[in-house]
Amino acid sequence: MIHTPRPGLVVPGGAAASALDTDAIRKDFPILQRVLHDGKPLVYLDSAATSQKPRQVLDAVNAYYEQHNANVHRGVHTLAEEATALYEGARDKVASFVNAPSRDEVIFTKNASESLNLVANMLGWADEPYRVDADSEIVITEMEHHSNIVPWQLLSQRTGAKLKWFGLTDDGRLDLSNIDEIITEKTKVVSFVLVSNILGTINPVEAIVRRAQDVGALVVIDASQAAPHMPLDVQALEADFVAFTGHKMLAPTGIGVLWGRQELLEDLPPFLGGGEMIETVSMSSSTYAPAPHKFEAGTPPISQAIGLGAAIDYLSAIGMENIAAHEKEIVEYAVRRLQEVPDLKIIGPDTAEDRGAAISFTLGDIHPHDVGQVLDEQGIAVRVGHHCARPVCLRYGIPATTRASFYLYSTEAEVDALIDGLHTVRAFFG
Amino acid sequence: MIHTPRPGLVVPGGAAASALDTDAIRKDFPILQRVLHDGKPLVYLDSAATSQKPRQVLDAVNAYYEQHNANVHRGVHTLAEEATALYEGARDKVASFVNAPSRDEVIFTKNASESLNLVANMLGWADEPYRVDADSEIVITEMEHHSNIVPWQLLSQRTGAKLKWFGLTDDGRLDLSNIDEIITEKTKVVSFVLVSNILGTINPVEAIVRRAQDVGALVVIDASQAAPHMPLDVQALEADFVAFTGHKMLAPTGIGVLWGRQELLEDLPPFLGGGEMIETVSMSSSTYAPAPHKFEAGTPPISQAIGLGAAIDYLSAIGMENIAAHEKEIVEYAVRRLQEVPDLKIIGPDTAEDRGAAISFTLGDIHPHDVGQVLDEQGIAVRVGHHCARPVCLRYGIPATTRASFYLYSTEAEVDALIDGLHTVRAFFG
Amino acid sequence: MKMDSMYQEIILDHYKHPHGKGLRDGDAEVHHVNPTCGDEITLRVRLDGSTVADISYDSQGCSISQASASVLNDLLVGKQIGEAQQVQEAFLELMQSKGQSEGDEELLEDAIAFAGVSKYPARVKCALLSWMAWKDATAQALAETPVRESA
Amino acid sequence: MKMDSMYQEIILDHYKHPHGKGLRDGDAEVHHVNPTCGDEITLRVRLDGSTVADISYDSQGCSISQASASVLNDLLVGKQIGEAQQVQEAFLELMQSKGQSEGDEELLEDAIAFAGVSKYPARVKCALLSWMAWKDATAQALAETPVRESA
Ligand SMILES: Cc1ncc(COP(=O)(O)O)c(C=O)c1O
Ligand SMILES: Cc1ncc(COP(=O)(O)O)c(C=O)c1O
Repeated sequence: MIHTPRPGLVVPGGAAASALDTDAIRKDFPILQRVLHDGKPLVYLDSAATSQKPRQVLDAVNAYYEQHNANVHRGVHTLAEEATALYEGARDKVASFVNAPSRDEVIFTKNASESLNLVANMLGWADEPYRVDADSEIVITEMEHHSNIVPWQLLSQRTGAKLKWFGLTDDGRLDLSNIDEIITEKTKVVSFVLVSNILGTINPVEAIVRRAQDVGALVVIDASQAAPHMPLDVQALEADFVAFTGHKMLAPTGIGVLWGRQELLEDLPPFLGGGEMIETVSMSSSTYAPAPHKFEAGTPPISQAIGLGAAIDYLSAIGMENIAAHEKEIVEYAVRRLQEVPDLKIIGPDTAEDRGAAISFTLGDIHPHDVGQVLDEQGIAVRVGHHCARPVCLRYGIPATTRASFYLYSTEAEVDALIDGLHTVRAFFG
Repeated sequence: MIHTPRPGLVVPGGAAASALDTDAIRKDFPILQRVLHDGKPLVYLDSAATSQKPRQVLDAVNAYYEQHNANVHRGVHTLAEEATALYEGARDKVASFVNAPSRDEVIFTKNASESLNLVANMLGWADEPYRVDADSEIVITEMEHHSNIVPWQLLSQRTGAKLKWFGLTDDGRLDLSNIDEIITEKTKVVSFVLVSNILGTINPVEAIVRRAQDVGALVVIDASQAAPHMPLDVQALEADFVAFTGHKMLAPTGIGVLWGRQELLEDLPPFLGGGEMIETVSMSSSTYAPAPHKFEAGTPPISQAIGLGAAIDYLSAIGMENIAAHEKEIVEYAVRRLQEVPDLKIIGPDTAEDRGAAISFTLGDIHPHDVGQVLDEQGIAVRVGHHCARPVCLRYGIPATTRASFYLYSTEAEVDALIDGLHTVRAFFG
Repeated sequence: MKMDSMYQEIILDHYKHPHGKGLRDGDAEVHHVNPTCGDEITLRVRLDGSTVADISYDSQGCSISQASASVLNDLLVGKQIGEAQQVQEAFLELMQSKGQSEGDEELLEDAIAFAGVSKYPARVKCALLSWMAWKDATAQALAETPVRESA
Repeated sequence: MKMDSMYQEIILDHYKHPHGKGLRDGDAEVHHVNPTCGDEITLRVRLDGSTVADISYDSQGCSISQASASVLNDLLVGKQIGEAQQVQEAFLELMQSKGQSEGDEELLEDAIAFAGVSKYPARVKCALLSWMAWKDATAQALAETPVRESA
C-alpha cells in the first residue's frame, strides 16, 4: 500500500563536490528523457515555476486510484478506511518533514497561495488579540511573490489596516536598516518569503522574527522556494505560520500546505465552510471540528496529498542536506559561468552566498521574451517575465528577467547548454 | 497529446432497458477488479461520495506528467505552451459539457465546496446591487449539503444578513408551499441543490428560479450530484452560478468548477489573491485579470483539470442521456428490491420518479454503522452517517442513514448483492 | 467472517441488553457527540467520596458505542476513582493499539472484547465515546462537586 | 531553426529600426499592458477627418511587440479609417490562425511576416498589443474627438 521510493543513489559520504548521483536520479523522471523539436533533448531549467515528477510519485498516485480510491473520513468500508489511512499518513509525513510538534498543525490546501490567503482571512475575521483592523499594520517585503502581496492588500483594503514593507538593497537583499520603523507596536503580522523566487535571495529569518516577537506580531513565512530545496524546521524558524506548495517539490499540482501553531489554529476562525470541517450542523448554526479539519472544507485533495507524501519519501531518502549541497554546487558554477557572458547582469545576489537555486538576469537590452524564445529553440526551458514579483522588476527598473532555476536533477552540463544558448541569443539579436 | 477515450461500447440504439454495456465499461475501471478480504469481490455502491476513475483519466494525467508538465501561462518554452494548451483545453471541454455561453465563465476551483464559498465571499465583498448586508436575506433549503449551508451561515454571521430556508415534506421533497414568504424582495441570493446527495431528490429548478428572478435574487445551483449523472445545461437552468466537483464524475480529486454568468464575474470582486489572478501589481495596489483568471489565484490544479477534461471526454462518448437512462433503470430496480427487505424504510422519495442515483434508508433500529460494517465484510461498500446533510437527519428524527449510490458502472447484480447483504445484517443483529 | 472479531458475543449481548442505561442523579453531566457518525451520549457521574457511585447515561448510536457504555457502567461503578481511571486508561490504550494488543483481562474484564474493534479506525471513536464522556464528567465532578439534580 | 519562422528578417529589421516611434500630438491616448510579460505601450492616434493622420507611440517590450508597433505605424498612417480597420481585422485574424493562415499579402504587406508568430500562443498577445491599443484609441478619438495636446 505504501510505496518505498527507489531514488537515485546517494554517493556514500558525498561531500558538497558530488552530493548526488544525478544520472541515477534523472532516470526516475520520465519527462527528462523527452526530446523536443529538431531532436533537441529537453534542458529543464524552470523548476522554480514547477518541478518535474519522479515515477515514484506517479506510481503512488496511480496505486491509490487503482486500488484504494474512496472519499476519506466518515466511511466504514474498507476502501474508505484505506484512503483515510493513506491521506492521514501523508499528513504525518509532512509533519515530520517540517519537524512540526504535532500532525494536527498541518493543513492541506490547494497551493501556497491558498495557504497565504487562509492566514490573511483568518486574521481578518479573528477576535482580539489577532484581529487585523483599521488600527493595525501589516508588514511584507518588496521581494514577495504576488501570492504574498495581494492577500495582504485585500486584507488591508477590507479592514483599513496599513500595509508596510521592507525595501531592497541594490544587490538584491532585504533592507532591514529601518526595521524598527517598519515593524512597530501596531504591527499585527509580518509575512515574508524565506527564499525569493525571482532574486534567489535567502532571507535572514532570525532578525525579522526577533523584532516581530518583540512587538507581539505574528510571523508568516512563505517557504514555497525553500521546502523543495533545503531542510525546513518550523520550530527552528520560530514562525507562527509556514506556507508551501507541493508542485514545486516533486508532488502533483493541487496540493499546498499551511503549517500553523496549534494554539493559533484553535483560536482562529475557519475560512471555507462545508463538509469535513464541521463538528455538528443545524440549519441555524454550526460548530467546527478541531484543526486541521476546521480548515479543510470539502473533499480534500486526497490523491495529491498522497503524492506529496511520496515526494517527501523520495526527497528524504536522498536527504535534504544532500540536495542543498548539490544545488549550491550548481549555483556556484552557474553564477560564475553566467558572468562570463557579455552584457549579462544578474538581478539578485551575484555570489552563491545565501542564495537559492533560481538565478534571474538580463542580457543587454534583449528582451527576456526573446531570450526565452531562442533558448527554447535549443531545447532549453527557462522562465521569462516578472515571475509574479513585479515590484522587484519595478525596483530595479527592468521590465522583466530571464530566470534559470535548478533542482536535484540539474547538472553542470545543463548549465553549459544554457551558456551556449545565451551566446546564440546574442548572435541572433546582435 | 489529447487522449481519445475508449469507453465501454454503447449498445446501438440502446433504450432505457439496456442503455449501457456495463461489462465493457467496468473493464475501464481497474479498481472494480479488486478483491477484498476473504476473496469477496468489491461491490462499490458509494459513488455519491466519490466515483471511481477509468484508465483513460489516469492515462491522461500520467501523459501530462511524463511529457508536458510545466507551470501554465506566462511561459514561452515548449512545455509551458503545451501545458497551457492542455489546461485551457480542459476549460473548453467543461464549457461545452455544461453548454456555457463562453469558456471564460468556467472557473476551476479545488472542489464544489470552494466554488460555493467563492460565491458567498464574492457577494459579501461585492458592491451594490449584489452586496449581501444586514438588510439582505439569503435562502437555502433544509436538504443542502453542509458545503451549501456553512458558507451561507458564515456570510450571514459576518454581514448580519438573515438566513432562511425551505423545509421538507415527509416524502423527501422541498416544501415550496410558502415560497412567496421565503423568497422576498429582500432576498439577495437563493442557493439550492439540484440533486440531493442524501435523499436523492431532484428538485424543481424552474419554480424556484422563476420566483428568484421575480424578486431580483441571484440563483446558485449546487450541481455536485447532477453533473456526473445527467445532461447539464447552465443556460436552460437559467441560474447565475452553478457549482460541481470533479471527483464525483470520474475525475481526480482536487478539482471543482464554478460556472458563473460573465457580467457577474466581471462585476464581482476577487476572493483569493495571488499569482495568475492579477493584471498588474505594485506594492500599494493591484488590478485584476479578467475572469476566469481573476478567480484562480496561484498555480491552478493543472493535471486535475486535464483529468477532468478526460473524464468529460469519457462521459460524453458514452452520452449523458444514456448514463441517466441506465441509472434510472438501476434505481427503479433498487427501490423495488429494497422495499422487499423487512423493516427497511427509504428516506427520501420511494419511487424512481425525479430522483437521482443515491438511495438512503434505515433498517429497523439497527444503527447504520453496524449495517455498513456488516455489508463491508461482504465486500459491499456503502456510506453510513449523515452524509454531510445533518439537518435532513434531524428533520426525519434519525441519527443517520445507510446510503447506496450508483453510477454508470453499477449493475443489477450489485443491487442483488446489496439485498442479500441486508438480509445477512438482519440475521446478525436480529 | 472477519467481523466476528469485532462483533464478539459479549458486545452483541451488551448492545441488546445494556446495563445501567437511563439518566439518574449525578454530580456532573456532559454531552458528547461523535461528529463522524452522529453517535451521541449524555452521561452523568455521581461520586460518593472517592467512590464512583453511579454512571447513568442516555445514548444513541451503533452497537459498539452502546455496548461500550454498558461495559463502562459494569466495570467502573463501585470502583475507587483512582482504580476507575486506571481501567479507563487501559481501555484507551487497547483501543489505540490497532489490533496489536489483547488487553489486560484482569483490569478490563468484559472490555477486552473490544480488542477487535481497535483494528477499525472509524469505529474506535464509537467505542471510546462513553469512556471519554466519563473522563470528562469525572473531571468536572471533582473540580466543582456541585450536586446536580436530574433535569 | 524553427525560430526562423517567428523571427523573420522583416521583424528583426523593424525591431532594430522602429518606424514612427515616440509620442507626438494626438486626439486620444491609451496605455495598454500585456500582464503576462510586462510589455507596455502608450499610443496616440491623430485623426484628420476620416484619415489616420498619425500613430505615435512609446513602448517597451520584446522584439515581436516592438516590431509589430512599427509595422502598424507603417501600414495604417495615411489610410482612411475604414481601410485601416480592415487591415487591423485581417491582422487579428492572422494572429488567431494558430499557424494555419499565411495572411493576405495585398492587405497586410510587411505584416504577413507575423504569420509564424501565430503558432506561439504566448507571443500572439505581444504581436497584438499595439494593434489593440490602436483600435481602442481610434474608438475613443471617434467617440469624443477632444483634441489632446502632447503632455
Ligand atoms: C450535493 C453536494 N454538494 C456539495 C458537495 C461537496 O463536494 P466537495 O466535497 O467535492 O467539495 C457534495 C459532495 O460531497 C455533494 O454531494
Ligand atoms: C515564493 C513563492 N511564493 C508563493 C508561490 C505560490 O505558489 P502556488 O502558485 O503554488 O500557490 C510561489 C510559486 O509560484 C513562489 O515562488
